[in-house]
Amino acid sequence: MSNQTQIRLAGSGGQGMIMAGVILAEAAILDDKIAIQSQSYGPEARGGASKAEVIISNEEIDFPKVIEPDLVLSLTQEATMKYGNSLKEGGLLIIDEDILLPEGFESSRVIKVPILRTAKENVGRAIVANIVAVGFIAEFTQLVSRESVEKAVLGRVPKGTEPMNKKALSEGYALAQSVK
Amino acid sequence: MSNQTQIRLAGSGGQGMIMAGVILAEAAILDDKIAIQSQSYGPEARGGASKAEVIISNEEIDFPKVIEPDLVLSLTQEATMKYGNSLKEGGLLIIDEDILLPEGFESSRVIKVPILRTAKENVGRAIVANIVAVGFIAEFTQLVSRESVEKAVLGRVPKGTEPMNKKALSEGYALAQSVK
Amino acid sequence: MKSKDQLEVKINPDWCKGCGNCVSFCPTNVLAIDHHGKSTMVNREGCILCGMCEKLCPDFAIWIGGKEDE
Amino acid sequence: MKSKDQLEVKINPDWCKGCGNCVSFCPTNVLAIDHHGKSTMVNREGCILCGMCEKLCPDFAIWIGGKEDE
Amino acid sequence: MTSEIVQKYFRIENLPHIWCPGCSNGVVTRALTVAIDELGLDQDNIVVVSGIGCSSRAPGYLDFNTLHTTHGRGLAFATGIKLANPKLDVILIAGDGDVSAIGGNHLIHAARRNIDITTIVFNNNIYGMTGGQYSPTTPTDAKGTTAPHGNIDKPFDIAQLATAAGATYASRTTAYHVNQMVKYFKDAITNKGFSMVEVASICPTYYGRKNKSGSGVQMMQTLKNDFIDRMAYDKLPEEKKAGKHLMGVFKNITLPEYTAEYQRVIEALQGGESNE
Amino acid sequence: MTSEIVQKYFRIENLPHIWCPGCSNGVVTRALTVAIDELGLDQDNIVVVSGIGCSSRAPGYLDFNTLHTTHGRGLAFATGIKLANPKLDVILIAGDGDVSAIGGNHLIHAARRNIDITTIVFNNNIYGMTGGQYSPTTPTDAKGTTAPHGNIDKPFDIAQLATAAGATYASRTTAYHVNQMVKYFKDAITNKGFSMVEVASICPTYYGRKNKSGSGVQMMQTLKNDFIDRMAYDKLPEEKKAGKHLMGVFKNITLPEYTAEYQRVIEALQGGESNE
Amino acid sequence: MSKKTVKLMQGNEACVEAALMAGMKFFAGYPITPSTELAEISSEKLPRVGGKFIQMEDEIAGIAAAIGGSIAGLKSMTATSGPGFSLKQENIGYAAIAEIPLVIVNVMRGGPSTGLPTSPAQGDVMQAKWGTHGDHAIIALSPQSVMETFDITIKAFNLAEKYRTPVIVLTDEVVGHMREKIEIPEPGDIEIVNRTVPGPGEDYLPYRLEAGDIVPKMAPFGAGYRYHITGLFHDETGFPSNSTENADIMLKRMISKIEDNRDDIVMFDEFMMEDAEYAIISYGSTARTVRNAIKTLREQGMKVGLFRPITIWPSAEKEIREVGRKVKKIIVAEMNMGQYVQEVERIVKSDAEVFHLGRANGEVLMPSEVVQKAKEVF
Amino acid sequence: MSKKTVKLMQGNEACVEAALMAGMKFFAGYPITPSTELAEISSEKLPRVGGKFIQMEDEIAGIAAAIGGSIAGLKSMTATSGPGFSLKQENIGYAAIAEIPLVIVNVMRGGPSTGLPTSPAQGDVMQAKWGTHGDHAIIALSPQSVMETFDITIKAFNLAEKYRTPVIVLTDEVVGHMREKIEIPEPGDIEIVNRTVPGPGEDYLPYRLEAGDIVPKMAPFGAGYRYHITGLFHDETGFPSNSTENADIMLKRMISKIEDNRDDIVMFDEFMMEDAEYAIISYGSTARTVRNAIKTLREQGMKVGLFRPITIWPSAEKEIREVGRKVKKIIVAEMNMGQYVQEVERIVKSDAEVFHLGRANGEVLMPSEVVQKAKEVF
Ligand SMILES: Cc1ncc(C[n+]2csc(CCOP(=O)(O)OP(=O)(O)O)c2C)c(N)n1
Ligand SMILES: Cc1ncc(C[n+]2csc(CCOP(=O)(O)OP(=O)(O)O)c2C)c(N)n1
Ligand code: SF4
Ligand code: SF4
Ligand code: SF4
Ligand code: SF4
Ligand code: SF4
Ligand code: SF4
Ligand SMILES: [Mg+2]
Ligand SMILES: [Mg+2]
Repeated sequence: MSNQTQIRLAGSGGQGMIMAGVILAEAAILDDKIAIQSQSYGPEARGGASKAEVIISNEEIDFPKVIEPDLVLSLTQEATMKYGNSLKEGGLLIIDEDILLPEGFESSRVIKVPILRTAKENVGRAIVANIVAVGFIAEFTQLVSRESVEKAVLGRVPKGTEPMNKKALSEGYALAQSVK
Repeated sequence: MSNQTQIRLAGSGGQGMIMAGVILAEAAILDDKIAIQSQSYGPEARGGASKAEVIISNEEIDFPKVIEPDLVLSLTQEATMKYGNSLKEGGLLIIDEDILLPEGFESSRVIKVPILRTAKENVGRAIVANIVAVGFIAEFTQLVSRESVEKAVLGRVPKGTEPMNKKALSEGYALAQSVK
Repeated sequence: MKSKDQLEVKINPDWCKGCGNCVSFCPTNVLAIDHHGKSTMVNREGCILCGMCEKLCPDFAIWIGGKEDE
Repeated sequence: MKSKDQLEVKINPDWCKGCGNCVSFCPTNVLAIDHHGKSTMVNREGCILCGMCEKLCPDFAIWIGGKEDE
Repeated sequence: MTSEIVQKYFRIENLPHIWCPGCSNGVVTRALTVAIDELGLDQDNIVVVSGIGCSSRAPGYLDFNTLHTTHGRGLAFATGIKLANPKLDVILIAGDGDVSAIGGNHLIHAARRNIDITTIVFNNNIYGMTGGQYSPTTPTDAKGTTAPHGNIDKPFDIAQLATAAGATYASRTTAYHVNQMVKYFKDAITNKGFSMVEVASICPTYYGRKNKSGSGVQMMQTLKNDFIDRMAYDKLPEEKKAGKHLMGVFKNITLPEYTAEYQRVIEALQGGESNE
Repeated sequence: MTSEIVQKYFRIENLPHIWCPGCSNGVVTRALTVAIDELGLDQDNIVVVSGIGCSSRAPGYLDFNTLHTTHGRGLAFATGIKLANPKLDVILIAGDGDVSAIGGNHLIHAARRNIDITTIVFNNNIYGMTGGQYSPTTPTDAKGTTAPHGNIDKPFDIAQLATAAGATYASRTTAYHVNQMVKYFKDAITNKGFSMVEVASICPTYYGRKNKSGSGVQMMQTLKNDFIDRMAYDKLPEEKKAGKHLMGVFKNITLPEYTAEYQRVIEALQGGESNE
Repeated sequence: MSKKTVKLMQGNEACVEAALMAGMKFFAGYPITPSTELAEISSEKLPRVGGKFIQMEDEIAGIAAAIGGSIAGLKSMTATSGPGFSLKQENIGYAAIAEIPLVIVNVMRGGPSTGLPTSPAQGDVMQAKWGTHGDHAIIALSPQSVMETFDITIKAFNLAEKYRTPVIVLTDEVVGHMREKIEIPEPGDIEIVNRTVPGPGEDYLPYRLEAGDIVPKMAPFGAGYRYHITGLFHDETGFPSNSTENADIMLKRMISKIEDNRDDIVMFDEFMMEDAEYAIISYGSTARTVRNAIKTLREQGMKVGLFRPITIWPSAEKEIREVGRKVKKIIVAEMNMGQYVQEVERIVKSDAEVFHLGRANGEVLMPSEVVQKAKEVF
Repeated sequence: MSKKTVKLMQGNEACVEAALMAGMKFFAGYPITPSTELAEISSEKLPRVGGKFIQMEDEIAGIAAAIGGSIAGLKSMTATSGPGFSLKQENIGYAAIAEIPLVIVNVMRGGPSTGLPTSPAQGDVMQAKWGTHGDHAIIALSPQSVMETFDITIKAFNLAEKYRTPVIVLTDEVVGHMREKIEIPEPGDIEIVNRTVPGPGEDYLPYRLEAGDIVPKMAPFGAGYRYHITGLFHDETGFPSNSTENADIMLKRMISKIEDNRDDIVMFDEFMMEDAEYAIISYGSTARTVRNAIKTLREQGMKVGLFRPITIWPSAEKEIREVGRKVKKIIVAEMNMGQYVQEVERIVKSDAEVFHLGRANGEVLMPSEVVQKAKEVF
């Protein structure tokens, strides 16, 4: 268990957080690690907050669900309120820059990062915020190799969007380096 | 068990043997006896041979099916071949006059009675053969009172056919007296 | 194919249920129900081999067949 | 019933999902989506209180109501 | 001992059948074999499917690949068979209850898909097998064991329903009109798409008895008298139209057939290789 | 904070609803309350029934007697309610999948009986709730998650199907044509018999995305452009007919209604005493 | 002593007779042998008492309409046999989770599938409990005679209304079709339970359990309480809820309303059990075969008794456990390949050795077979 | 060692992947969460390999068409979740009595009724055995991981064909939707069983068991053997038979072909059972929770082991009985209100005390709950 990293990615229905989770898990597998990815499934996933979860480990993962995440990354206010809690002691909450945390919100470590703005301004499309987030997490946590992440991204994104997504990934890495 | 009389009535689909069974059972109940009536139910009951069974007893009847009938009455050849066997030791087989019993047909006591002809000729309608049969059995076995049989007949036959059925019943009684 | 004069109406009494279709719809009225309740040919000459009886017999008990087939 | 001058278009931003129906089908083009992604009135004088926005809002987030009701 | 056609296409060892005297099921079933014979179809290639009911017992007597399924579901099974092996000639035999009560949904969907299955409805306006309950085609005011006070339901026009749902061939005839029936069966089987022939039939035992319709012969006579071709009907003087029922061909068009369309998809994806 | 009509007929505490941005379900559901309001019906006397689907979530937001049943079975539940207490105004809300796929049989039978239930179909041509599988109304060649290579099925014309089955009122409108929709709802509810209003609707999330139909607004625009009244259509020059869909009233007749007929039976048997 | 009407009646007839006396006002179904008489007689009699009968397009619609009738406030019934019972399963679960009173009669015949349509069987006993998906509690009763069919049907309606739950009457072709004497009590002599409805103007939450009530009060649609019913998990308001805590509470209440009231629900009968060293457990018509056999066995000096569950589900756990402790060996005799025997095995554990006697070939068990089996294993 | 392809895959994806490798050429179904991906992926992939996918009008039609596909000679599958599984019950019995090979996947979700449609559950475990009317035998398998979903699906097809029987794959929302690493073997490395078909010109009786065969040979329709299939009891010829002797023979053969081959069919797994004093029995995704908990319990010095049935039906009677004899106490952990625990109770009798840990509120069991329960009762 100690060997595991539990990650939760939260956002709104259309933001592609599940894809982000899949990419992280796939990168881990490419790195010969063990990974499980799962997501919340519910009618509310349609419009409102949605989450994807990834567990990355060096050994077999028994229990497949995230209980206390080591890291939560959230792109919207609503998702943050819903899924930002229950972090592991000492866990890290990464939220988009505009999100406000209410008083008394339990989280030892919070960092704000301009993920959406980076996607919009530096890549030109808000829709790649999920890939920026992947880059950010990969670099920040060093859980997966950049090579594998790139491979996973290119294998999963729609044909024709590869350059844009590669750019988004780089921006994510850069962003992480900047806050580290 | 010794107290029970098990009766089987056999004929072809449209001959009303079930009605005959119901009438006998009902008469027994009117006489404050215990009675159970059941029938064979199957696609073959449509055209071919059909049977109705009645158990009449002075005490509670546990097992509701006839195992070894004390008496079988059959109106057709086919029904006789199908249901005429398995009589109790010493049981009685009553068949319509035209029916032929093959060699080696097991039955200790057989009597032939012109039930169909009586119905046709003396009452004028072959369809009341079942009521003739009821009268015959009632008189022959003395299991049920004539009063009760009459009441049961009149309660079960279609409106308007009462006189004809009463006549048929009398003919059955007469027939039994004649062979006794 | 057999020629008309090699053909005749045949009846299988084991299968006949006596419904009367053949009798009633025979255009030349050459069939009847016998006292066993089965269809029977009562006027073979009158039969025009029209096949109506065969078509309307629910029990495949009456049909036009070759005279020699038995 | 209220007279026309007592009425105005009202918007509930909590329910508005920013679909754009009201904006696109407003015959006088007086609505817009604001930077929070919600519908907003940009030209109250231009509104002819036709009710199109209300009818086509899937979220019951825009409607014509009495000016005084709050 | 029976006719050549019966010897060829029936399982003689299972005859005589269990149907009641005068029941028209035998007439219609025999007519089907005549149609198949006249079309010269390969007996091994024919699949006859049914649900549950008196009429649905027919496949058991027919010497083809035969499938007796669950009540009402015949067309769904048939759809699987036909799609799995489109080369088979698939024919459904169904009662009015089977195909339009419990099986109504499968009927309209098979019709909608225009899958190449021929559906023959033995419409006796009653549930025969279970003893005479009213069916979706029992006329209003008629009696059934579950309509002892007279039926208040309106009956379906099954052939029209199939048409509205998408059948590309639909016709109606009666158990009396055997020549027409054979022709319709042939047309229906030949049509590449969903075809329905509704055969107005009789159940003397239950429908007849409950409704005082007379003997089987009388009921056949009624079929003969009361049904009239839709074209002829239109020409009839108004006063003669009352009480008449329409027969004839209601639809006969060509539209893309389901399994052929599926084959097209397969071919587009893999250049034609299929599993058959 | 919302309009009076919504405050009166919706369960405000359950709003905002779960439907996606731009989904037309809200538009149609609100129009229904306007129709009810304009008819001045007693809110306590209205029963709204649904099956399962996105559209079928509507009853949960409506302040009537509301029943959310099993997928496809809404009309069968509704039939029980209406027959048990004919004084209730019974309305069914259904998706195209709910009422014409799994529920197709209940649809044609409710129509056949002409039971006084108003069925409103939210026809978005897709299974919304389960994520975009093709439905019996998905156009041929369109895509769905289970028709990734293009749909080979032919679509139902639901309103016509209901008519062929026996509906005494049937019409079609779109989620864009709100005034017409309200009028049709009123006519349908007023009709004493089985009534169906098919509302061409949109599912931007699944149908739209899969078929590149543009945003919700664009899909509403398409409804506005492509649907044309059947009368107007007939007058259109041929070259302009292509791609048009018909709306309008397809059937509006009066026939004996099921529960009224049943009441007649009761009265005949016992001189009118009923249990209500 | 009050007057009773004595009649010769078929089991299926007695069932309808009882249903009418229990207050049935709505029947929706689809014909199937050997249950059809239930529909036929209902269609004849219901309109005479102002009730409603409807033949639906299939069995699914049959139970759905019956649930609808119950929601509209009428006591409702549907009836079927094996294949139809399978089709009704989804909506049985609906009635369970939405807590709709309903009586479902299954006149068992030979299965699986179309099987042996006109022959008796007891092959749907486990299905009655486990046939629908998901967890739920169910009540199922099985009569051995025409008279008991009458009594049990009354009871079924009472339990359905009292516990707001579907109740299954598991009868079989033998009991359904045979004719026997029955004594019909006067209406006033029969205990009839009606559902509790909210008082006028009451602040009504449709799924709130109020003090003193076993189940939430149930308002008929149209009575002025505008509320919501769903087959989704819901909270006290009736509206769907995804809350896991709520789901827990709700499901536990739904199950415990039945499990905790076993003493009220469980009916059974014993014959010659006082001094029994061996027991035969049997139910429905088969129990009569066993009773007959036990008389023979007793004559031959074997101390055998009959334990007859009348309530099949929830099972008479306590009592069956007692039987297991009391005797050395148990035979479970039933017209199937081994169903209720598994429940008995589960309950008696190692306290007694459990054997099965049964078949499912369309023929009832004969007393002689029971005698033989008893001699073999006891 | 042969090459394997490593992928990250969803359970539902792995199921279709395996089905295709097992030779599936026909899929008919109706969408329902959380099984829908099975239909979606099949619709995409089947035509690419010349197979057929069809979305039917409902679940009943889905299984019916799949049976039809199998009769026409193609390996067939249908997939669903709770409500759809209830609807399929009648035709599951049909496939059983007509002996049609078929794989039915049920991705379990919260029930009863519509219940908790997007949440996991293991509430259809008993239904898998008892859901259809009448007696029959069934095979049901339950995987705990994406990899095992793959393996089990292959196995399901093999068993279906080998035993001419419907086989149920009981997976759940957790396993169906999570993505995990899987290693896909080369086609040549997978054992594939095909049905035995009659040789050309053979004197074919469709339901005659021939020497050396486990089940009668099965000819596809259209191959020149014109025979009859029915859901009625039938004899060797395939034609209906009312004979009680025949019914006996037939039903016994249908049941024993599975019961007598338990050793071939039953799969299970053990973890730390060697020295266990206490056992937890768990299956499917819940077994992973238990495994996790057992590590914790072992760390704390408790000698607990896991017995994991992979074949749910027929149950691993022999092995579970052994477990019962070996340990003092058993917890059965499952995502329901107590289902398989009843089977375990039945099997172990008084040999061990059996406890249940479970709920059905939409949330998976947590390792901590298992630990707590173990500490409480062990
Ligand atoms: C699921 C199911 N429901 C009901 C039945 C009982 N049943 C068998 S046949 C039948 C109806 C028969 O009527 P129809 O289809 O018109 O055929 P017919 O007997 O009139 O030819 C019924 C209700 C059944 N076998 N299975
Ligand atoms: C018996 C059953 N089968 C399948 C489902 C899954 N299901 C839920 S809604 C739905 C279809 C929804 O489509 P539609 O009726 O068109 O409604 P929409 O969501 O598009 O409004 C399906 C297949 C179910 N809940 N129950
Ligand atoms: S063939 Fe024609 S004429 Fe001859 S008996 Fe038959 S129906 Fe009569
Ligand atoms: S039609 Fe056939 S069954 Fe009927 S009487 Fe003639 S030969 Fe006999
Ligand atoms: S009422 Fe009419 S004019 Fe005014 S905002 Fe709405 S749509 Fe525009
Ligand atoms: S139509 Fe309604 S939801 Fe859409 S943008 Fe306008 S106010 Fe918002
Ligand atoms: S019951 Fe009716 S349909 Fe069935 S065989 Fe007899 S006559 Fe024919
Ligand atoms: S999925 Fe489609 S139908 Fe469902 S709420 Fe979203 S847009 Fe509407
Ligand atoms: Mg019929
Ligand atoms: Mg839809």
